[in-house]
Amino acid sequence: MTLLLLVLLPLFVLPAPLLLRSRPVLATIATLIAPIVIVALIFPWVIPVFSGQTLISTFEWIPSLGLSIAFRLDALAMLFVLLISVIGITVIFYAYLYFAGKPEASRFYAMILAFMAAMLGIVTSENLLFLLIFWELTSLISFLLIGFYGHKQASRRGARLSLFITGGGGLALLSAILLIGKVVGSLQISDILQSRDLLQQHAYFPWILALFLLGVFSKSAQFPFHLWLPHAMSAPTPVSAYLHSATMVKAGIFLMMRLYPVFSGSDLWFYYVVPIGFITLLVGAFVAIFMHDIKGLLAYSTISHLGLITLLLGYGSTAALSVAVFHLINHALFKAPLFMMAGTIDKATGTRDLRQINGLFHFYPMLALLSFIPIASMAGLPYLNGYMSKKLFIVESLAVHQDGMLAVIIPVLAVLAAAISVGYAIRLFHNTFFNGKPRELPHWPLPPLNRLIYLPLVFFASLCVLIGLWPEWVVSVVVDPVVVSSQASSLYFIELPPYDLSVLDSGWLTWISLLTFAGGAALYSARKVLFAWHDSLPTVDAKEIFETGMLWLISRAQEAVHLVENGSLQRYLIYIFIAALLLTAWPLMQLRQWQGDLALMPIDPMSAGAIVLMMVMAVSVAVLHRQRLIALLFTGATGLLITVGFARFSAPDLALTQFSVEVMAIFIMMLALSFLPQTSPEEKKRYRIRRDAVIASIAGVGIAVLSFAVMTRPQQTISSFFLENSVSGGGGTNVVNVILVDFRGFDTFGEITVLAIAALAVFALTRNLRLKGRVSESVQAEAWHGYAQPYPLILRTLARPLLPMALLVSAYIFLRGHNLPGGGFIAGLITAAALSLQYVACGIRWAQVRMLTQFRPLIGLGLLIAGLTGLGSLLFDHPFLTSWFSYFYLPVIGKFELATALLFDLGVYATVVGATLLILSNLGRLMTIHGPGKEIG
Amino acid sequence: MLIYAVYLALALFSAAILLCLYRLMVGPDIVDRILALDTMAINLIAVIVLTGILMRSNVLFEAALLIALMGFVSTVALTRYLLRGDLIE
Amino acid sequence: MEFMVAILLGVLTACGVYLVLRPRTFSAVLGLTLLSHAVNLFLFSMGRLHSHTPAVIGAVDQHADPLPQALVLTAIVISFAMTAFVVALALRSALELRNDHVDGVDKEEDPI
Amino acid sequence: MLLLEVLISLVLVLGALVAFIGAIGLVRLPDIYSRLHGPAKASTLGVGSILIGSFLFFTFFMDGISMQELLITAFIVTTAPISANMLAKAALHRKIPCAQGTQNAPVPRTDTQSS
Amino acid sequence: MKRSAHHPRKWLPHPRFSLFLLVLWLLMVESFAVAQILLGGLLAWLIPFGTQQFWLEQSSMHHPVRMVQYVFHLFVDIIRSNFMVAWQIISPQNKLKPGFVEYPIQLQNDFAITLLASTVTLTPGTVSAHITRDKKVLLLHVLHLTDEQALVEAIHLRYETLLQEIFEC
Amino acid sequence: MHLMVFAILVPFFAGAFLILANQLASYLQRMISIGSSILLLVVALLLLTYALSGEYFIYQLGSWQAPFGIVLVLDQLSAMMLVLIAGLALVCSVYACLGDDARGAHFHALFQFQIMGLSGAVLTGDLFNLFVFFEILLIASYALLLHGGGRDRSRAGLRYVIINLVGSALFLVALGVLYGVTGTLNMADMAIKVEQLSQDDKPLVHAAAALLLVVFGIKGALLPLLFWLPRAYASATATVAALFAIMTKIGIYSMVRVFFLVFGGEEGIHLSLWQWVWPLAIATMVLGAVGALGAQSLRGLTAWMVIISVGTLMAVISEATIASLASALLYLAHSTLLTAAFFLLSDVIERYRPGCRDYFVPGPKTQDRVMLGVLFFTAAVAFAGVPPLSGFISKVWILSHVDSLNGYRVFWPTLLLSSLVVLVALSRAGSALLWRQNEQQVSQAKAPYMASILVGLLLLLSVLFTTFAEPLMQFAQSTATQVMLTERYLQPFVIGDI
Ligand code: NA
Ligand code: NA
Repeated sequence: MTLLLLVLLPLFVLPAPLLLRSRPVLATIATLIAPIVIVALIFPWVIPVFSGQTLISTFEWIPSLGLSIAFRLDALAMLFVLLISVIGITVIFYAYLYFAGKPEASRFYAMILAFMAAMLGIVTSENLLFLLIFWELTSLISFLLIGFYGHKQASRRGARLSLFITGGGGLALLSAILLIGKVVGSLQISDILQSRDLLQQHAYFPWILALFLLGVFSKSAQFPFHLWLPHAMSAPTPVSAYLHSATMVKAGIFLMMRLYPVFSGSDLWFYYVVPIGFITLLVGAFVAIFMHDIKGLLAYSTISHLGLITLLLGYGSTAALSVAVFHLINHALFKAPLFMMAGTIDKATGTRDLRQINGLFHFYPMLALLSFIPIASMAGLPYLNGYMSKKLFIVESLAVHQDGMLAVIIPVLAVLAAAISVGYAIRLFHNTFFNGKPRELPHWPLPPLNRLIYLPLVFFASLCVLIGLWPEWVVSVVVDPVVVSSQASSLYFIELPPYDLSVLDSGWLTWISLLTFAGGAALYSARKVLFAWHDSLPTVDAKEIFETGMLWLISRAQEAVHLVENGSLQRYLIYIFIAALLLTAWPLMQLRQWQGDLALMPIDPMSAGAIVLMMVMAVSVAVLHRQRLIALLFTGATGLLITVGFARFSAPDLALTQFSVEVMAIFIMMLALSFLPQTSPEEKKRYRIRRDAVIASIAGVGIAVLSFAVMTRPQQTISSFFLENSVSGGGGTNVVNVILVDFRGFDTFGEITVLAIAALAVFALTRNLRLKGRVSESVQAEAWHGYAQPYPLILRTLARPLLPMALLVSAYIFLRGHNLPGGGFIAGLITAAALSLQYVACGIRWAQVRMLTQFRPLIGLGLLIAGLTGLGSLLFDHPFLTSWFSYFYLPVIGKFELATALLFDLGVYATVVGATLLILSNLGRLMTIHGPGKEIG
Repeated sequence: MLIYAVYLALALFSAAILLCLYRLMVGPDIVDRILALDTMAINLIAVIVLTGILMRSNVLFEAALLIALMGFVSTVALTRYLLRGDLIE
Repeated sequence: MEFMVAILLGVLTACGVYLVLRPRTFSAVLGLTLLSHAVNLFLFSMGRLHSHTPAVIGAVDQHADPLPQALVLTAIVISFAMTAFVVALALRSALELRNDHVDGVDKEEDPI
Repeated sequence: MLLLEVLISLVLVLGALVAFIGAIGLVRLPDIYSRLHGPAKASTLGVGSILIGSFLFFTFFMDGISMQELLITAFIVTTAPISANMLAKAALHRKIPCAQGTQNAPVPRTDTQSS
Repeated sequence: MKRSAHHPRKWLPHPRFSLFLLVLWLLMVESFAVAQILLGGLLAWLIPFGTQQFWLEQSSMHHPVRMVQYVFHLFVDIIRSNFMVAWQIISPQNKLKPGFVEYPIQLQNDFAITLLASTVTLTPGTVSAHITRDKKVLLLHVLHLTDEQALVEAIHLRYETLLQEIFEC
Repeated sequence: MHLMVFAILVPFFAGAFLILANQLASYLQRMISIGSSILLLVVALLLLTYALSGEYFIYQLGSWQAPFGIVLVLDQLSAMMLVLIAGLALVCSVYACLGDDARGAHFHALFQFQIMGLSGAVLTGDLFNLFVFFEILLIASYALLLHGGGRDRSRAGLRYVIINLVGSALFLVALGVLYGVTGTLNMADMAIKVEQLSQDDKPLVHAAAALLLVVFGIKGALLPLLFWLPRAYASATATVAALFAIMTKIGIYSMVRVFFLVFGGEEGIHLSLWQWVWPLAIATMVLGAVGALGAQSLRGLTAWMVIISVGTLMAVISEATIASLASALLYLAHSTLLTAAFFLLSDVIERYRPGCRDYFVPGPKTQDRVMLGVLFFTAAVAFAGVPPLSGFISKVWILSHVDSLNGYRVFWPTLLLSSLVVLVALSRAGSALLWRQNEQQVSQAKAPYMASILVGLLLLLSVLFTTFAEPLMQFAQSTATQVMLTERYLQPFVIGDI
């Protein structure tokens, strides 16, 4: 529970600085509470844990994923908790000085607290997936902190670069973790630590290790993923000090140490890790020399040291591991104050350029003095902590048990790296505090420093000295327990090798040490030559490369997408048709019997003639499609013939519906055509015509085959039920109609909804349509002269009595629909046709004002009638749309039937009338001589 | 005899429809085509009625009525369209 | 007869598909109309072909499969609604985009 | 009854013949204005006869009377003049030339056009 | 059109037309059962009532008997001229002398004019092509025009005078 | 169980009433719309509680026995989809009232009908009825897509409409063949009939199934049938686009439903279809990632993210195991909510950056971006699959359930790399939309609080999703089991006793 609290504490405190935005001192103090309380909380456990005790507490969260809220506090975790909280305290304190009361400090505090929680989560997790959550959180918070000054381009780019690299690494780590989980069967670290052999012998091991290292290397800025770290320096300096040198970049190291018992000792481990560590060590150090940016220099130095620690871990020996742990502590202790120094100088001088910053010793002697110790420690000067780690590093490098060239190359490179690091340390110190006078500093004269800055510097400097003087103490109290805890100690007892921890030893090691100093000094003195040489090299800015790379990638991506997604409907349709053809062709190939066993219907000449005619019509439409009106007429004729076909094959209802719908559809298309060009332009690309003709033909063949195959097979259907129950259960003899309003009334219910929506949609579409260019040439005022009259007399006079007659007919067709072909739909269309005839004959406004109702309410009414009729059955606890009918006998009237289906059909009727007229009138409205005018319906 | 008469009539009407079709194809003007279509619809009514006699059922009555009504409405609409370039108003 | 109907379906489909692939909205609308004719007829033919057997109880002794007919009826109405909508949309886009190319961008000729 | 059958047959065949001739007119006649006359025949006597034949058939050979045919006849007779009128108007409006030798032609004649 | 198109609704706007609709209904349903008469009556009242705004200016027929005579004339003429035209169509084309005739209308009533024009169209051989805006001239197309004046007179005597009597205009 | 039909009727009656009373004051229309959405959510949640029993509930419309009448079938999957639809509908209908609804006619009516179509498609147990509901949701979506007008919408709308009309034609053909061969329309009955088919008839049903794959592939945006989507979604009004987030999922739902139920029993058909789907799904993911990388606006990016999610879903589902389906269902819910949140968020950002819309260009200097920043960051974290939000949970679950060899070799890298691409694209988007500012312009736009709260609500769901991941996973697991083991679904239909 304490451990959970440990992680949650910073989050609890998080709102405090945000609320205390206007009170910087209070905000700082509030923020400081978190790390201080953490230290206090953890304090009782320091001694037990460093004495070898391990605390584990687990809460279930998502067992299906193997994800539990599990904490583990052993020496390794304890070391990191201490580093995180103690350095955290100093960094928060430093941030107070850095931000100097600006309100953005509270935003920073909030983020730092979130980060602290995440970091604590990483180091205390017992569950790998749980760990990964915090791992990714640190990446995200780092992203936000690097982009702290988001209005600056450099910040944004640096942030995105870091997110790209650490995010990608996180994904690799995720896959590694999931694979580990698959192999081990658990994601609890305790379980995994005991599965060393299982893992190392598994076929996935190379992949697991590679993915794992990809994850940790990206986080710990190992070559070539180191690129993000220098650009992270655009973050506020406290961030650099905390995240990018002391804590977050060490998360990768931490995880390597955490799983060290599982992975180390394999050859693969050595060959993956050592080269990368070495390259990182050397590249970091080498580049650091040339950095003019003081924070850049420190960043590359950090990279180099991270490489060093990685390298040590790669050696795989217990001794090397303990040196790595030792150096990890040392690096945190000397790098954090250096960043603070850099930040202080930056604030004071207004620049971080070492070429401008010179001779600051005269202005800030105390700062120079306090900075000297960490710098010297970094260079490895005796009696300071850095010296010890450098010496041990060289010892371990010599101790690597490798044959051949490696036995020579590794030590030589180690010495070289040490020399280079001496070089940049000298440069950092000399260039900052000596080397002549400051040049063109943005702030001049230099402001006095806030003395409080010395406080953290003194703290770190004294630690450097103390550890330098008594390294045995640190090794025995901290390092050894960590190493032991990192070795899955429960498995086997580790005999820690004896260290030669004497500071000034005689012999060759001293000489080597001196050699590194000499080399470093030589490098520094030759800096002019080196800089000149370096300047002649092409400048490589990783974030620029990333940015250009990204832009290149983005434009390539756009091109690639445009290749397929180019906005061409024709092409999309071709994809669809080809997909459909390919997918259906494959099963159809396996059709053994094209023709089924059903006896074929004999061909009679009339039907044959009609069918041939229909084909001719359809082909004519395709051939003549550019003559639009003609094509439209042929389409109408095709529809007409289909009507005949339905009638021929015993579907009178279909024939009626098809016919009236066809007429309406042609009517509507005709309306549209009056706006569109009367002909389609000739297509330039002839090959497309051929291509489309081929696709169309194949589609035609497919449909023909499919239909023939099915039509000729004998059929068992559910339809006999409808035929048997139509009269007894549905109360009607027209089975098709009974299906529509009763058996499958729900389909019809949906169908009228579709119609209503379509009408509403047409209304909405045409509502604000502006007719800037009326396309049809014949729509001109002079068209009214001569033979074209708006409302021809004969038409006008005869259309009016036709209306009531047509309504009577539609009433007839409506009422008989249940028993004979007909029904609400057809009746609705007849009514609509009769009413639209009034529109045609007498004008839209004329007819509009004479309508009993508006169209939209009619549609709504129709839908409601249908819906409420269906709902009525619920009153009798029958499902929706259960129909009721009964035959009655009244003395004079005789026998008659009442059926709710008729009421449902009335809803259909009203909807159809309203929808059809709404569509027609609103399309027609566009063409009034005075323009669209007020909406209709 | 009646059956033969019906078949003969059917054949004649079918031939008439074919002739209409010829006019529909040939044109030359759009008015010719509309005329052909209109005539076709009317001949179609006859065909349907004759089929009804053959079937000895008047279930096709609606079809005939509907064709009459809709054929008329569409002819009017089409010509109206030619007169003004639009249908309504 | 089945064979002829199958061929007819093929021809209707082919013409529909061909027209749908034309670059002008009006042709596409015609194509969709033909295609929906084809599809409706196809769906209808899935109840097999029957002569003189309307599904009206009492009128005749044998009855064609009424279910596909009911389905086609629904399909006809729906395709009518869709046609009306797509026509209005074609109109709107032609007026708004100043051309009647299906992509809304006229690649081949001057805008109308 | 036989007489009636003969009558009905005659009526049917006659109507069909008239309609067929009308359709021939649609094909043969020289201009749109003349062609308008053909369908007028089909609409009236042609289909009219068929409908009357059907009326007689259903009324006398099937049970009950069949008035629906009369209804359709009435409808066709009412609407045919409108259609013809509209078609003629459209043709005139479109200035479709009329046949050679048409008297009082309000639109160009093919002979004048060709000269 | 303005809202003034709305006239006060009448309960039985067109009694004779309603009767006509009732008959039509009974013909359609082919039944004279009481139920059908009631239903037809309801519709015959309801439909004109609902659509009365569409046809306010209904001309009234004054001599229905004359109307029967008119229809008879028409029937005879249709049959007669049908054969005439059939012959004209089948006979060689060059004999045809088509032509347009401007027929001066004397009728005043819109409905009567419409009836006249329809009649002319229904009798094969002549088609009403156009009525001028002032309703004074009916443009006819004649398939075989021999004597223009005779035609005008025939139409006038055979139809227009009758219509004048029927509609008293 | 009349409640089932109310999932369809509530939006229906709301829509119908809104048409009837089209002159109603706009605030009343809004109240009706929101009220209906709330009611629907209540209905959906109640239905979910029924479904949690693990039983199938069958509602016989018109009291007609299946397979003759149409039935609605409620199981855990349909209940889950309903809740998702209703939840999204509620958020969207409220969001629309912030102004989107006034940009065209009849927004709320169309919206309600759209919901009706979605609910019906989810509930129906009849294949033709599914077609009808597809048409309802499609026609409503056509209208909604064009809501607000403008050239972009017309262009995208035309493509969307025509493609879907072709899709509907294919659907009917498939339906026809299925009816022609099996003689039935009820999905369960059809499944039984398909099992009993003779070897001669099987290829026909197989072809129909392939056509259905195309149809659902169009709706569900599977490569190469997805090209209508990016521009359509990117051009739609934010509310509409957010609602559309569920539309692709309905295509996938139908695929799952039909393939596992109707073609699931017969080894050949069902497996060969998934075999087609798998590579297409992977290609969809890749294309989605490429598209996301190249996107120029947040909506465009979101549209491509929809495609990535579709590809991911389909790839996982095509593994056709209970475990993979379970993980897919969870991912489906997550991706729907998140893509919807992004569409709404793009609108929030647009309101905040007048003149620059949601394009990745520097906007005017504005006051307070913290709220937007938090929303965007959370949404990005959640969608990209970065811990600890729903994306991470569902991604991890998916990865741990796809354990075929192809899964490791192809799916894992594709999924992880597409996540990385999304992360990069989103960071680019966020940095362009929220960090970069045009220093010359200053906007006085106030942060849109109500809109932000709604987005925040969706994101809160993502958080809750993480918190209650385990019960959700148990639910998904039992849902997948219910879907895949169809014997129990079919049982009542076999006996014919419902
Ligand atoms: Na019922
Ligand atoms: Na009769």
